Amino acid sequence: MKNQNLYNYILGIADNSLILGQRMGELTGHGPSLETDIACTNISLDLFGQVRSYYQYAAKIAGDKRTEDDIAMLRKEREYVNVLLVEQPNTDFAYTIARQFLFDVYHFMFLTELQKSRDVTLSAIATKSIKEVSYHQRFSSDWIKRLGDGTEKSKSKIQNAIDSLWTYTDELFHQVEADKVMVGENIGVDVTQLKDNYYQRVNAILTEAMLEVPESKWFQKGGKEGVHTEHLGYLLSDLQYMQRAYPNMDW
Amino acid sequence: MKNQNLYNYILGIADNSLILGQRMGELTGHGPSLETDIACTNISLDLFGQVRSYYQYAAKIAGDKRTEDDIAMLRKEREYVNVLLVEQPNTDFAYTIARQFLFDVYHFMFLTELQKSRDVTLSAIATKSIKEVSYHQRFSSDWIKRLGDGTEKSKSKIQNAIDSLWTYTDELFHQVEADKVMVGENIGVDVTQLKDNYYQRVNAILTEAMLEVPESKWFQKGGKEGVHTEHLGYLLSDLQYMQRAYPNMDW
Amino acid sequence: MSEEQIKNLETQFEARIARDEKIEPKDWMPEKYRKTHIRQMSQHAHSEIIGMLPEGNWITRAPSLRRKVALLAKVQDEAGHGLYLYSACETLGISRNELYDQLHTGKAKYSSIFNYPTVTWADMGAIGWLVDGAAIINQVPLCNTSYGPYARAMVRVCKEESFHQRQGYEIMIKLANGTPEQKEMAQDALNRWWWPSLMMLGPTDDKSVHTEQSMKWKLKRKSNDDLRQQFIDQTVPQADLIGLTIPDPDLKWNEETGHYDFGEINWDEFWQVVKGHGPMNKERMKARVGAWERGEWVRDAAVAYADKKQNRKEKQAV
Amino acid sequence: MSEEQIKNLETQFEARIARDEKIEPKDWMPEKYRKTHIRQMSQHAHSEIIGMLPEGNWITRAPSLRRKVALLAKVQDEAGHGLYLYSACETLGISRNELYDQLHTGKAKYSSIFNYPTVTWADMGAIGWLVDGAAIINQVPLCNTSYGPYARAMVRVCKEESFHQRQGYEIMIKLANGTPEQKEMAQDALNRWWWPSLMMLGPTDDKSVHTEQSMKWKLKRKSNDDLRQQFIDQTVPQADLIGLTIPDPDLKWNEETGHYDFGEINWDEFWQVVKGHGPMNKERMKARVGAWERGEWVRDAAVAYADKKQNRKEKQAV
Repeated sequence: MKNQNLYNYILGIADNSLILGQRMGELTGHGPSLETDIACTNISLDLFGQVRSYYQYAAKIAGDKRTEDDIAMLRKEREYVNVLLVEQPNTDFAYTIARQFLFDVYHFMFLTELQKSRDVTLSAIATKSIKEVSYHQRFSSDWIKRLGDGTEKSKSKIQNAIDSLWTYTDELFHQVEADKVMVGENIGVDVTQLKDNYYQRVNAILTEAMLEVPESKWFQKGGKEGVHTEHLGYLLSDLQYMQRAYPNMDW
Repeated sequence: MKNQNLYNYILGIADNSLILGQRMGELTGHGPSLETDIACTNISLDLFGQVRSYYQYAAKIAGDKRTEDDIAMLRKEREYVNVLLVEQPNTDFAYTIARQFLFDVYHFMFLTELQKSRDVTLSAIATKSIKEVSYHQRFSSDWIKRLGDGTEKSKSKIQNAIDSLWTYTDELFHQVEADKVMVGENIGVDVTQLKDNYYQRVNAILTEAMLEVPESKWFQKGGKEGVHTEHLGYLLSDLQYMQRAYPNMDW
Repeated sequence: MSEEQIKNLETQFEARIARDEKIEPKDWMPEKYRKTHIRQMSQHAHSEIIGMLPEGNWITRAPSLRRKVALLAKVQDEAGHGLYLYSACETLGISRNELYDQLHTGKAKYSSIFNYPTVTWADMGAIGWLVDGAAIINQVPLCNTSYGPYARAMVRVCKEESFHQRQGYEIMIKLANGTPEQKEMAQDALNRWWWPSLMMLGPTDDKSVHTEQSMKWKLKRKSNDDLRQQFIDQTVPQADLIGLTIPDPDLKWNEETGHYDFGEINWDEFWQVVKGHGPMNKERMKARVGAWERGEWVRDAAVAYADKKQNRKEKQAV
Repeated sequence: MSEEQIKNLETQFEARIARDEKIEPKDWMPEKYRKTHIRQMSQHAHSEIIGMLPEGNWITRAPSLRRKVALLAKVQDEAGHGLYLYSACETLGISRNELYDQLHTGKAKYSSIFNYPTVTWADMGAIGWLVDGAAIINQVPLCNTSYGPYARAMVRVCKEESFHQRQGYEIMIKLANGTPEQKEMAQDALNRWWWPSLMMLGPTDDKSVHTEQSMKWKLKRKSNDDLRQQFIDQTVPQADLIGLTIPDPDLKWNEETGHYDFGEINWDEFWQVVKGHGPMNKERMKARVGAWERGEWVRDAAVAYADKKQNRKEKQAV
């Protein structure tokens, strides 16, 4: 492939949306209220829409026969490079919201910068996506506040979810080789520069929501190198089932 | 295939053990006590052992290149002919025990008859398996009694599980075409003859366990024709994952 | 009010409906009109909500990204339909929680078709093509029904349903023109969904209750048997076109009547499913009630938060 | 007892151990001996129990029936080992529930290696080959340890572990001789499990506590560094034999010492995982505690049933 770094860089962005979209899609029909059900389905829909744009572009760059679906559904687990955060399960609505919130704040900052990419396709996808992600961020932040400043029970549940998922936040700001090369070419976003703002913004909302900001300084990583938690394998069995069981067919 | 009916007949027996074995295997490491954990793993192990004997025989009858693993892991959902009972999920330990009990009583009666099969391989598998299944039956019956005659909570949970799964018992005694042909050839067991004894035995143990015998006369069916509940698909995604993702390899 | 006054109001009311005027929430209406509408509209709303489950079952396993996006959008539309219909229902003075309660306790019904399992991807095609197809035939006349909020909700619902129906048929076309395995999958789905879809149009006319009154109120404009015939006449050529076979050996074109004759429907199965003994009745209610119960603390938190916010505003205002 | 009497008993006790006599549960023993044994044996038991989880993760997805059966049998053996070891521990006057409580509250440790995720099937091979391999090197000397019940449990455990180790290596052979994808999977697993396996043999001798006392009691017969060297010397040729590469650029045969030299171990990572910050520490405890809590009503029922049965017997006896 002529531009393997760009290809890898796109997957690094898109895999996050793919896996988070899949997690949100699991909830359809099972939400705590009709309104949240619609919102979660909508987030899933937006994310998969973005995923298609990214993978279509990646397929074009690859320049061989591979399609968006091949990229989405026919890689091995070790080839998915999403951050560990997005693959964490829907333990309960608090985990779903905490995961979404911790990702949305990053996602919004990331897309804001990606709009300035020298790569016009990526810049265009970012511009289109940021409107959606701005809504996601509002939705998840509002729920952080509702749960944090709601009842004793909801406060304890959302605090617990934030504490558990906190360990996966640092990885958002790690760089793999392709990231560094793309930053050098003014195509990629230098995520290391987003970190301070990210924690400021997250901490501000948690504080407004009457929640404690976790103090732990121990973080997990591995997703960006394809070493995932044990949750991802099961998600992929479902995601890939049809493409694996019925190879080379049109749908 | 020369003997399609015998092949289908074997699958009709073995698929039950395959799917129930898979369900019991999910629990390994997650049981309510070390002793029950070992017992459930052991049941899974026994069932998969039986499955191998049956599918190896089926592969021989098919007489083409297919292997036991192809039969176990490379069929489509609509081609699995296990009864609906065995695919029901491990909702909690009460469901696990109730499912096992309702199957074990049948399984023991079935193998008792299968020992008399004119087909020496099936008869031999039955003779080997019945010792194991006799232990399964003792284990699940004992737990029915412990839970039924234990605490208020356990009684209510096991009653609820029995009530929910009862609807899947009648299908054990349905016959598909291959069953009828094999009965006619003195190879297969006439399951319709087992029904009265089955309910007598089940009812006796439920009564001894201080439980109510469900009165519902509405039963579900479809598994033997390959029309399953929505649970089976997810079980198959995991069961088949490796064979689908890495086709035609030795392990 | 005297009996005479009521009689008078009723006469005016029926006259308005006859003149095709819309009845609005604040208008006077007979109690029976209100109750019948609550029953029908809520049943419709519940069907949208329960209907999310069989299709939701394939979201994580959709075979391509394009299909996954379309399926998500479709199920989201159904949730949206539920939302309009519940709102329309609330205009008649019943709360959403009361409606949910009726659903969760089994007091209210929903369309029985959703008590069948979705066992292959092709079921997403069959549901769109057949189930939404039958639903549209039931629903299009309701765009002109007498109760304003219901009629307006139905205009929107029908527009989207018709899109879903085309999308479902398109899935079937793709499968029917695909590999032998895909074609088999499509035929199998048609085999399993055909008869339940015919049953969706309701019991035969001689077994149907409420019909006359419903006709007058424009809650119903054709009989069940007429609707069923319309569905069959419309669907059979669509199956022919893509080379799929309707699983009815008695099905044949009748030159004389200008309609298809068709085989006997297994009404025992229909009533069994209606009574709660279908393959998935228990599972559907378990999923629904489970989601509702697991969501209680979330809804409580939202209420508590809104109350606190309101209190703070009031304090600031003082 | 006077201090002198105790001193006397201690001297006799140490002499018995020196003579290679076994200490049995009813024998007198120093409190420290008892405590040290409870700590080590329970840690070993807990490791067997937690060790079921990473391998249990692949039971539903094993690639062939033969491998599935072998994996089930292996994990079942581990549960069995846990059972003997807890029983051996109980002979020292501590109950199983107390031991579980220590595990579930994080007071007791278990082998850190189980805090890494099993991400591919090849990890089943790597765990058997490397993790069980390292465990055997730790455990074989314990077959001659001074405490009778522990020594006897270890005889049985070691026999089975050695079978598991061969089974694991056999999985790796198959993969290494398989398709390029399979070989890559095997190499990747070796890359991920190699260093954690070296860490399993414990901190370097200068950082290790309790060693001298443990040597005397035959709870330990070689130093951690010696055991580690033995493991490396044994494993490197096995990797060579199947064409896999140990992920250590500094690894080379040293003619002079007759051993392999190897690169520096990342002890920061080791201590991080020991302190609970490994990739899976939280997940493992969540799974364990979750199973225990979900199982409470089951255990309660078993106790209640046994009590009722006992009461009935007593009543009949009266």
